[in-house]
Amino acid sequence: MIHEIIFYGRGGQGAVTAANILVEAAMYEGLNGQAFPFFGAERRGAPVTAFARVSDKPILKHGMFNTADILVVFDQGLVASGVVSRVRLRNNGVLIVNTPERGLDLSRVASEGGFKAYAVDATRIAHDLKLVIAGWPVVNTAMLGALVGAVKLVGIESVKKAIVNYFGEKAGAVNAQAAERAYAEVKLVKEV
Amino acid sequence: MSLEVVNPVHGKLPITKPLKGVAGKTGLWRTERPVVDNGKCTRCFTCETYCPVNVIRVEPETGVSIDLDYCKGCGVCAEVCPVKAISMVPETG
Amino acid sequence: MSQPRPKQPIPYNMRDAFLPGDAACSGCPIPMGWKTVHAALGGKVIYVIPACCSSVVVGTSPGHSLNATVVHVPFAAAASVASGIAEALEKRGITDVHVVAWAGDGGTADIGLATLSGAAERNNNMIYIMYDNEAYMNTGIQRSSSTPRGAWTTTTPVAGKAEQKKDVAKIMIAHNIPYVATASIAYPHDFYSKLQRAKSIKGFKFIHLHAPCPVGWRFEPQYTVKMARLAVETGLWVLYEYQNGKITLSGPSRPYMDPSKRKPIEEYIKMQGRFRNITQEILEEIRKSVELNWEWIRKFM
Amino acid sequence: MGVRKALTGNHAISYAVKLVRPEVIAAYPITPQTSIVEKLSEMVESGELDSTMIRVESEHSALAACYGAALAGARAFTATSSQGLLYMHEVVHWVSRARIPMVMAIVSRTINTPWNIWPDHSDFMDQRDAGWIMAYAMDNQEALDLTIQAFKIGEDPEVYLPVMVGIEGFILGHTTMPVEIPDEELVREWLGPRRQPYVVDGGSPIGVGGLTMPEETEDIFHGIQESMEAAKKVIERVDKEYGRLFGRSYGGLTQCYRCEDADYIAVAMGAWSGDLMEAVNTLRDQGYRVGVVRIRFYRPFPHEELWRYSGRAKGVIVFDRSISFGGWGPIFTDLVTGLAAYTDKLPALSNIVTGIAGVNITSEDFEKLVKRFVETVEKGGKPVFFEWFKKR
Repeated sequence: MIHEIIFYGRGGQGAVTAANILVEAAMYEGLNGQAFPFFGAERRGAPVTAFARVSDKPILKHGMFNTADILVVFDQGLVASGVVSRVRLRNNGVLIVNTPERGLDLSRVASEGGFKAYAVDATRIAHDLKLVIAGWPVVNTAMLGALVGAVKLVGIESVKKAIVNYFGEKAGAVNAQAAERAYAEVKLVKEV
Repeated sequence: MSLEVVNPVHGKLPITKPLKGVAGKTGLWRTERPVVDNGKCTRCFTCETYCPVNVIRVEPETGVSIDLDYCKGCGVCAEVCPVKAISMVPETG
Repeated sequence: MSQPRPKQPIPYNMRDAFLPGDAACSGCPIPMGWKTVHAALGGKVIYVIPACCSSVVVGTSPGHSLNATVVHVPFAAAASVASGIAEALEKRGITDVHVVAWAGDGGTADIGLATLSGAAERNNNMIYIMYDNEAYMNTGIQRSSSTPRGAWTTTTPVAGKAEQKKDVAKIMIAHNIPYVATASIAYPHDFYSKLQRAKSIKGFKFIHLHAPCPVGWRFEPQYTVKMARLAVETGLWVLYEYQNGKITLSGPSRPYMDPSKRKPIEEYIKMQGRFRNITQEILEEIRKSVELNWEWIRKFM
Repeated sequence: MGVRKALTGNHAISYAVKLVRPEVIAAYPITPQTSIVEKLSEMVESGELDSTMIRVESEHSALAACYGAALAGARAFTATSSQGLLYMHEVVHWVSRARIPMVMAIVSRTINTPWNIWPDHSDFMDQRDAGWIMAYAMDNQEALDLTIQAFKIGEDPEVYLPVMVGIEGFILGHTTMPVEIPDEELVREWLGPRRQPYVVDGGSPIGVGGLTMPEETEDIFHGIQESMEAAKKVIERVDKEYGRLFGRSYGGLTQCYRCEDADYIAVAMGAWSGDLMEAVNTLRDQGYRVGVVRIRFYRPFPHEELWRYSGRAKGVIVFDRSISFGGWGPIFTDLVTGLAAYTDKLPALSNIVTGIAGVNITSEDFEKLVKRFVETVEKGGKPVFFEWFKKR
């Protein structure tokens, strides 16, 4: 079973890193994976996408995609403003949004059919854990935790291990904690 | 690290070895030949030092000898000789 | 301050520099330079030669006239290929071989300048010798940036070159490399001692060798040495060494610090057919640039 | 046994270089190659990799420095893309004609102008006639494996040619995948000592590349052609040896994917061959007997393999990610020429040039194009011979 995932964030929020860590975690579980940035130049603050594929079979596809099984949005503003409608969710897809709200406005989400919407307050988790760099809350690791909380692609332990491998012992521990909290806190808020 | 120089199985290589007369018997290019007066010669080595064809040998006993097979007859030796012991004469042959 | 010079004649081993019968034009200064290089560095030299007269002078396959290793490289690549060779030798623990980039003025001052600059900035271990015959002689006497003002070439065929000669030694001094020198084929002992000094230093060494070309400069082949000497005696070409922020004037040029000791530049200019159409105005400009050059040198002494 | 790491295609190549440990690396930054040389610089500066890094001032000098190092008996590596590759093109020819093995990675990106950093095969194909062995990977694992094998292939006395290994920028270059990194000692043991036909180290005075008369020069160049032919066997042998030692074998000059019993053959090179294979899987499910032959080595060109797989096919469709302006796609041109050497009854042929300048081609696109081709032939129609397929 192949899962195609799009991470939607702003430049500097670490969407590409999240995709890479997911592949690393998939690798620990003997799965195949692919992670890539949008092919082009990115600028800090501008909306960015990162892509991942996870599968139990060899992945032959390499092309970019704009229809995903899972859409992970780092910033609810991107949902409300309709920026995320540049990509579409497949039928029975999953949307995971970083937001303190439970009542999400999903009118501007593009989808091929029904989908489930999950929410997690990754910004609060980041603030609680003092995961703030240059004034920006670091939400990517929390969103990874939320992703595997909502869809059991890989186990949270693998995600935590991959995070520590990426960030090193010290920064890795805090980020792993963020992932673990989001994993526990992510909630299904709406079925469309 | 170790290195093995092994001949290729196919094809020739663009390599050369030091060789005398790569441009042929360059003495044939000459229109004038140097003639040495070894009585005048002081064995100062100036002509040998400058000879652009590397055909002049100065020996303390015998003086200057020139390999005319390859001397191109440029006349530098005659020009630089401080005692004018070398003169250039037209090739007649 | 002057430095002590070796007084002995150039060693006999210069006889082994190359084998007679090469493809140089009559009176060519290039092989004269090789004899001195061989005398100073011995036979364990790897010459890296880009497109220039020397690529033809060494002769045609299956042989080459130089009694050393010769690597022919693309026009703009002498310093970079030499860098690669030098680094590989270092890695292989070979320390008794000298890498000499031997390039003309075109391959150095024009197409190869960026490459030269790169290798100098990296301080790669080589002696770079620019033999300067002041034009693209191999392709038939076209203007280079090292051609002097007023000189006829086939690409400055009517009025002569309007611009002045590029001073590559100065450019190399600006690179803060460990050793820069100028030399002349008329002064092999001076050139020899400079090579001796260069080989004792690790890093990038640059020697700018003045090498009059009878064919391109339009003079009789017997005057190659005379012409090179006149360039020094008129003060047009100054022999010096640059090390650690200081210029040391070399013996043959020392008298000409005093302008009154210099021969008139006309003596040099008038002997060469390439300057036959030179105007009084350009002659004055050349005179002025000679003065400026000496002034510049004095500042670093 | 090796370790697995999640690596981008560029870093997979850097790791391959680390295993080989060439004495000299020289490179100049260019998008999308840069992260190869950045990673190697990091490895060298941290002491992880005992190579000398020459930080050159241009690509021309990058390859020239590698040429010098390789002449002097060192294993040498460089990497570049697009404009950089074009800038060094003169030296590309120089190295192969000197018969000096070395390895260069090409992280493909199209050619300016206009500015465009996205991948197609134009830069790689531009080196077609330069006398290098030209390999192209489909994924990051293969990029690593090919880079290691490239040293072995090029240094074989049957071959003695430099080898370039291509991957698409971004599609592989910046895409992270799990990659198995083989054991360093085993790799170096397998590679053995550096081998080359002559060496420039001052040991004995030789000349390299001096003026040579026409007939002799022709002999030297003809030797390259003979070695290209011999390289076909060497490439296969190296692939098998590698498979035995490291557990991965790809099939030599080409990879055949569901093509043994196929009536129709689709041909492609590079990462998108995988998307094409996906499309073929879907078409097989729909009853179309289609297979893929993936070009792994563009030079020497696998004429014979392509004949073997497509000689009995009803149709062959070739996807080229570059164009010889005024002609057709280069893979197609080579393939048809090769088929003509074996038969005067050619199968139905079609050349699709697409994915130019980084245009994203998906397995759905391939599915549509291959299906259209097959259906046209099945209905007795004449398929389009050449089409530049644009997505809008």
